[in-house]
Amino acid sequence: MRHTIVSIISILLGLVAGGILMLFIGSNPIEGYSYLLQGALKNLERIGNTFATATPLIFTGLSVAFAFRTGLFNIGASGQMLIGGLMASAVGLTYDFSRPVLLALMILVGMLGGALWAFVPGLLKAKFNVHEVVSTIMMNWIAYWTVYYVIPGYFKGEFLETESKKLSESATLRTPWLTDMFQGSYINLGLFLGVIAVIIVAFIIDKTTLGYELKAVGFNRFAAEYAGMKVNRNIILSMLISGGLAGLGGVVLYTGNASSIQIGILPAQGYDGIAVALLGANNPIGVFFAAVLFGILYSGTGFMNAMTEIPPELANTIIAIIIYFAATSVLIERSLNKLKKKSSNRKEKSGPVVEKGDS
Amino acid sequence: MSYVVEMLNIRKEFPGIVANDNITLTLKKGEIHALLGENGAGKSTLMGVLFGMYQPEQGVVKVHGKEVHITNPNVANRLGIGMVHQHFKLVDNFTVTENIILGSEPLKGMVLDIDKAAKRIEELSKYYGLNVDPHAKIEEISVGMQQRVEILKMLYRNADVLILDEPTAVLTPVEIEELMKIMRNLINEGKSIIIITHKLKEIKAVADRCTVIRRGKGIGTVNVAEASEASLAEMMVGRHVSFKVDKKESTPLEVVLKIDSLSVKNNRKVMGLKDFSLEVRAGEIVGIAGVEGNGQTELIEAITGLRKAESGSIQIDGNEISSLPVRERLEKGMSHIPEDRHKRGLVLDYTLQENMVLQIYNKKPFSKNGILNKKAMKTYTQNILTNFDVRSGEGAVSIARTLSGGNQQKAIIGRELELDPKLLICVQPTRGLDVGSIEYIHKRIVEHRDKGNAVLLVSLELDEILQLSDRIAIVNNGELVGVVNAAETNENEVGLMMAGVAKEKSL
Amino acid sequence: MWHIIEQIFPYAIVFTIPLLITALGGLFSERSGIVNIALEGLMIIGAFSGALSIHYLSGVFENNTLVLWLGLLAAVIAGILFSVLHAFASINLNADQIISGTAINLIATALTIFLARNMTGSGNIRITSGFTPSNVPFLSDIPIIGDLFFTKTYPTTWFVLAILFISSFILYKTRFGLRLRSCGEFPQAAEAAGINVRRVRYSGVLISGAFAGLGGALIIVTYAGEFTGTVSGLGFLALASLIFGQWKPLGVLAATFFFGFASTIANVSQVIPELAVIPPILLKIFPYVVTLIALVIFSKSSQAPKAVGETFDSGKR
Amino acid sequence: GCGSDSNGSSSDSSKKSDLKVGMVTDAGTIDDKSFNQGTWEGILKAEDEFGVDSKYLKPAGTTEAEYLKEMGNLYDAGYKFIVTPGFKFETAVFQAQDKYKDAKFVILDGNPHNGDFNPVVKENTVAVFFAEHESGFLAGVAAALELKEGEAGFIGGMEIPAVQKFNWGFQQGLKYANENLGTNVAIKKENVIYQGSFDNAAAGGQIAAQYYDRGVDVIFTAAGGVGVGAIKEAKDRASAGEKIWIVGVDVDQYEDGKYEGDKSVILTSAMKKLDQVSYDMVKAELDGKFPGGQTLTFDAKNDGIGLPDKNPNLSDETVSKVKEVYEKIKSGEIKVSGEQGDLFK
Ligand SMILES: Nc1ncnc2c1ncn2[C@@H]1O[C@H](COP(=O)(O)OP(=O)(O)OP(=O)(O)O)[C@@H](O)[C@H]1O
Ligand SMILES: Nc1ncnc2c1ncn2[C@@H]1O[C@H](COP(=O)(O)OP(=O)(O)OP(=O)(O)O)[C@@H](O)[C@H]1O
Ligand SMILES: [Mg+2]
Ligand SMILES: [Mg+2]
Repeated sequence: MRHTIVSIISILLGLVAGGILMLFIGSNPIEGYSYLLQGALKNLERIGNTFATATPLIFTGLSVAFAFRTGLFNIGASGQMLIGGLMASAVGLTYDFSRPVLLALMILVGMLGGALWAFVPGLLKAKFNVHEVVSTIMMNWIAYWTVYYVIPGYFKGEFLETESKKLSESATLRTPWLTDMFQGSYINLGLFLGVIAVIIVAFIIDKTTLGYELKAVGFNRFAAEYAGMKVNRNIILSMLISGGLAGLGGVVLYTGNASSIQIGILPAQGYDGIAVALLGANNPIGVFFAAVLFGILYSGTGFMNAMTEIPPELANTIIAIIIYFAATSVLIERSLNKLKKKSSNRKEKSGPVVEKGDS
Repeated sequence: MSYVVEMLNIRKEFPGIVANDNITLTLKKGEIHALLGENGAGKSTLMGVLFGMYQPEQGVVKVHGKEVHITNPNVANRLGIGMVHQHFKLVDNFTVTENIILGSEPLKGMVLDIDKAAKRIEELSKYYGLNVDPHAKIEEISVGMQQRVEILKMLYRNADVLILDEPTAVLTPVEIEELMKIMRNLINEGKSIIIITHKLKEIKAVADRCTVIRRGKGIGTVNVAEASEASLAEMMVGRHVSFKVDKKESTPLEVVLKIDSLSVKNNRKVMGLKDFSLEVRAGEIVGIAGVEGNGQTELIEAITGLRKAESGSIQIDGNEISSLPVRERLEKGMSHIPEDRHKRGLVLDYTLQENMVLQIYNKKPFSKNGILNKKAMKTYTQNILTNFDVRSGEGAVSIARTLSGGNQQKAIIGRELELDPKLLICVQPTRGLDVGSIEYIHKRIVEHRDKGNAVLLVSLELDEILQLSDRIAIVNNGELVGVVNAAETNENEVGLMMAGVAKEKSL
Repeated sequence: MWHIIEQIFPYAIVFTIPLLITALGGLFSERSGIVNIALEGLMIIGAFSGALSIHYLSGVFENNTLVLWLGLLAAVIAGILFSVLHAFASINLNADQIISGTAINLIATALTIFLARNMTGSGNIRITSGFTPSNVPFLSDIPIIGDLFFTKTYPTTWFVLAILFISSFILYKTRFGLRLRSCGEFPQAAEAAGINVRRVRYSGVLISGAFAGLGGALIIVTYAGEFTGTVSGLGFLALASLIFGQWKPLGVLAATFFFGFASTIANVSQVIPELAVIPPILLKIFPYVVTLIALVIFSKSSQAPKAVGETFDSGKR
Repeated sequence: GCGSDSNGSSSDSSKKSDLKVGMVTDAGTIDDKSFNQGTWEGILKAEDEFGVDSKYLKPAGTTEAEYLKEMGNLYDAGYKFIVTPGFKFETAVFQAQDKYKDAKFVILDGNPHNGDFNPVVKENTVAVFFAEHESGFLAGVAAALELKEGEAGFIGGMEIPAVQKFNWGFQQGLKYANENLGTNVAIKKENVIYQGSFDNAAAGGQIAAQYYDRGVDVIFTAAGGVGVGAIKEAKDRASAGEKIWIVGVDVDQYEDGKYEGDKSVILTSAMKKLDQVSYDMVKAELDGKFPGGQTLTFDAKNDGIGLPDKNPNLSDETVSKVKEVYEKIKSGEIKVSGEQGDLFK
């Protein structure tokens, strides 16, 4: 509840800051924001596209949030996405199974790919105490170059050196009924996968002994060790799960939103995942809504540009400012506390003294 | 007689608590003034005010009769006030000299003049009999030596009012003797000293006057010569205190824990525990006495599985456990009240109910098929909280971090005793607890013994060891100096052994 | 092979320098106890303001060299100003330093392009001419060393190396250095010694802003010649070099030079027949894999400042 | 702020048209001095002359979905004449031409298709190709003529069709000059590479340095930001007195190569007149002559490619000989192949 309020306030402050920027370049913020919303939600197609944009972010947001919850900072989601996407695409381009089998297999290997990529930083952290921030950055670049050479080497598209062959329609996560329902938008089965992932991750974190252990290790590895938990194994496991989620993000991006995998790009969704996780207060449900918000911002910004003179780069600036406010939410929390105190000042004055003094 | 320092009617509040409430303390030139009070009474806070770390909400501080506003430690330094903190404030990987000059560095042009500083430190050290090597690194010298560095830090700044916050808690009796000698030297050179200590004996030994505070309020100042230990204790707590633990003769049964020639490396990768052997039987409490850092941590961590043993054997009920993982050792009936409640004892960001099942969350009824049962956790926790009088804001769902230190400790002890272990390992079980809680915890530990369980106790408080243990094993420099019967020994003997002097007749 | 190394060397150095100065900036920040993952963003800010001011100033002043140095100065100032955001969040507000850094990276990327578009009408800012490399008189004639170190050098290279040595001196020999290091190791001790920890940490972060800003602009005035809204991950690489170099100036020099040399080799490997036989993927991932291996090797003796990343709470005991 | 520079100039225009022209940018920015910028400048020129309204949008990424989304945004905002630069738009335009039947589409360097490379150009779409190989050919001839003797090299960005055709044309141009015009400018296999990106300026400089060090006199760069790095290296060397050159690409890069006042390392530039095409297409639409359903090729014949009008670094003799060659290409006497054949890479 507390986090929700802080998140909402940071969003509002970010929007206000964005509005000021709009004023600064001589545009009308109200008009700008209204076109932004229209662009994201005006009709079913746009709603579908907004969800499609949000889908990979749900996964990367979950990935980063899960890592955060277990005391790890995974900034390697980009690389994990690439490898997840690569593996899924490789399966999709190579095998000719029936659609359900093929899709299930693609999802599985994509998840494994991401997990594999996160395994290395997890192992290095657990065994050698190598900081995962550095190792995941390194793994990002290794993924970048791996895809860079593997795609043209093995899955080259006809005439195209910079991307893979296109997946056949049956090897993508798009399905006709969904596409038709949302008037030809890019919404795909990934969204359902995302919702399922949110539920599963929330369940794991809150309700299972696994989540209990992983969080304990994240909060205090010494206490976890003291209580007999296998700290190293749990660190690796956390990274595997986090990487697997990012890998799924790659599957959704490259075989749902797109039908081919491009080289020479680290997917921005990996980094955006950090922002999504922060804004969602590292809570799976929060991540879902934060991802949808990002979807709205990214998706609506084009229409806003088309209708006004506001340049495209502004949406990114607003998002960045929102994150900064989320990062500095202490300021917001402090103000909230002050407000709260003012209202209940007299009552509390003598209470805790007695309680503290007794210990 | 003029006062060097006068603290008049000081009030200092922290969020939700009045740490100092109208306290007055005066320091005469050339005196040693003791400050006494329970944990959390507000002693450190009062000294923090004098040293410029906190600003009082009310009250006046005078130095040499002049009212001053000590807005930060620099101002205190300039006024000639120095402080040695309860927890040393030394940078581990700096040298003694670097630590001492930090904040008031001598320069030669733009460059630090380390040589000049080192020379001066050497001189000071000689003059006051401190015997400190200015070029040694802090991480490489003993705790006692580190304390002298802290004292040198003050002398280097020409402090003539020295504040020592619980300086003796970490020292051997021998080192304490030396410290007292040093303090007397300092007084002879015209310095004045305020010393905080919980040990009444020490107050009697060195202090001229003693100010007592209780729950943030000043109770009074007495001339030490006119007071007894008992009267000081009564002033401090507000009721009569019995210093004795009430317990029956022990009836040791079968061997529960058997340690044989155990050697363990410490953090610096050298042997911290060497060739150590010990037995603990059911129905007895065995205390480990020793100065901090003499192998206790290595011993306990090796037994509990938190640290690898280099050689030797550890058995519980005759089963070798030295290569088992932590969890399997716990399942053999061992439980452990850890030394550092924040580092190991609690997941501070977890609720109490999550903390209370830290070792058994994966057992029925707290989980089934990997799914947690929060209801079961809650009832279980509430039971512990009532039994051990753990006070918290929201009961079982309070976040552990929000509890006071004493209540955190009681919760941990409750958790471990609730497991009803065959072997209870207690490390510093009453650290940070007030006298009432200490009495209660001691009673529970003795009860646990009387139920026929084995207890291994590690404490840096010699009194606690002497009172609670049936047998006492003394360690020095990682080696077992000897084992004595508690009933047949005294503080003096154990103190000597802690300093490494072996006892001729060994048990 | 020797000929190739000789030939590559000056280019490796040019590539190393922005990385080096940025990592050095990170060193000041982290030695003061503040993790600075915002180096990437600060470099972007530096590259942007350097390019922008050179773009504007080249119309004002005749002397191109002067304009370039003014551009670097502008980058330094902009870096400092922007790093205040990080300092404020992590020092005054006790925000999570990694999150604050991430936010700054995002802001820098978005805002610079936004501003570039609005101010110059183009998201890319090209400068007409940067510094030109030249051989150091006499020294470049020394066999071997002359070819490696004194051939085709930029004035900025010597400038940054001077900063490196001055930094090293400051860190280990001066009052400020001692205080800075103490704040990164044990801020409570520094505070007890009467040091204003927050102020020292501010200095650390602002220096990192200045250096990272300079690093970003150096890219523009030496090898790139154009601001395109990104520094292609060099800021993160600088952060990795800092850890790889064990938070020590000379270690950082070695680490960044390793990256500079390895990337240059990877870049030119395509056109060098001797190297073209190695699969290019291996050459490209070489620096990153080696870093991982090196981190494993050094992990045992990690020299990380003990208090880095922790929010400073003076009441903490 | 002057944020409205994208279409601020429309007010100067005496004529006013209600055509709204939109563009979706490809990877890279609108200011890439190449593809996006060339196309956009043509639209701006049309705005100036005909008073059309114009707008560009930058997609968040380079997937079909993102391209389509921006086209939809333009369409919904009333921009029903949409220009898309680059072969990456092929599948997106394929869908858009059906989805937005009352809009017009221009795709440059590509053919709409369904992922199977079977071109389907609907009535509301024009696909435009350039004969980059002819442009590269002319640059090769010009470079050979001007140098008479020496070595040439090529640095490409990514290995995409347009870049490849520039390369192949350039090699053929050198060969033609050596065989027919008495020059001796060789190109070696190891001096023909694709760097692999369009933005690694450092690599551009380092590779150019390798080339120059082993005796290459002129480098043809078709590599975006990589080329910028190469030009920077060339300027450094030219300042130091070396006689080396760069051949620019897409647009006249003479200005980019300037050093020491008014000298430039840009020997000439192999242009493809993107601005001309986007301008022409808008004009055709206004004149009611939109060549819907057609696949157009801009080549020497219709002056869609070529060298800059002014080439200060080329002698008059070279210029006039190149002109002759140009005429021969126009007349079909010289055939330049757009295929690799036995050329390098
Ligand atoms: N920085 C702080 N912020 C909030 N409360 C504090 C702070 N420091 C101390 N307190 C509160 O003030 C009270 C007095 O603490 P203080 O440290 O002065 O006790 P003390 O007498 O030195 O205890 P001990 O014997 O354990 O050292 C404590 O109960 C604690 O709750
Ligand atoms: N910064 C703080 N804010 C709030 N309460 C604090 C703070 N620091 C200490 N306290 C409270 O002060 C009380 C006593 O503090 P103190 O640090 O002296 O504990 P302690 O257990 O005696 O420590 P030690 O064992 O090191 O002497 C505890 O109730 C603790 O929760
Ligand atoms: Mg205290
Ligand atoms: Mg205490």
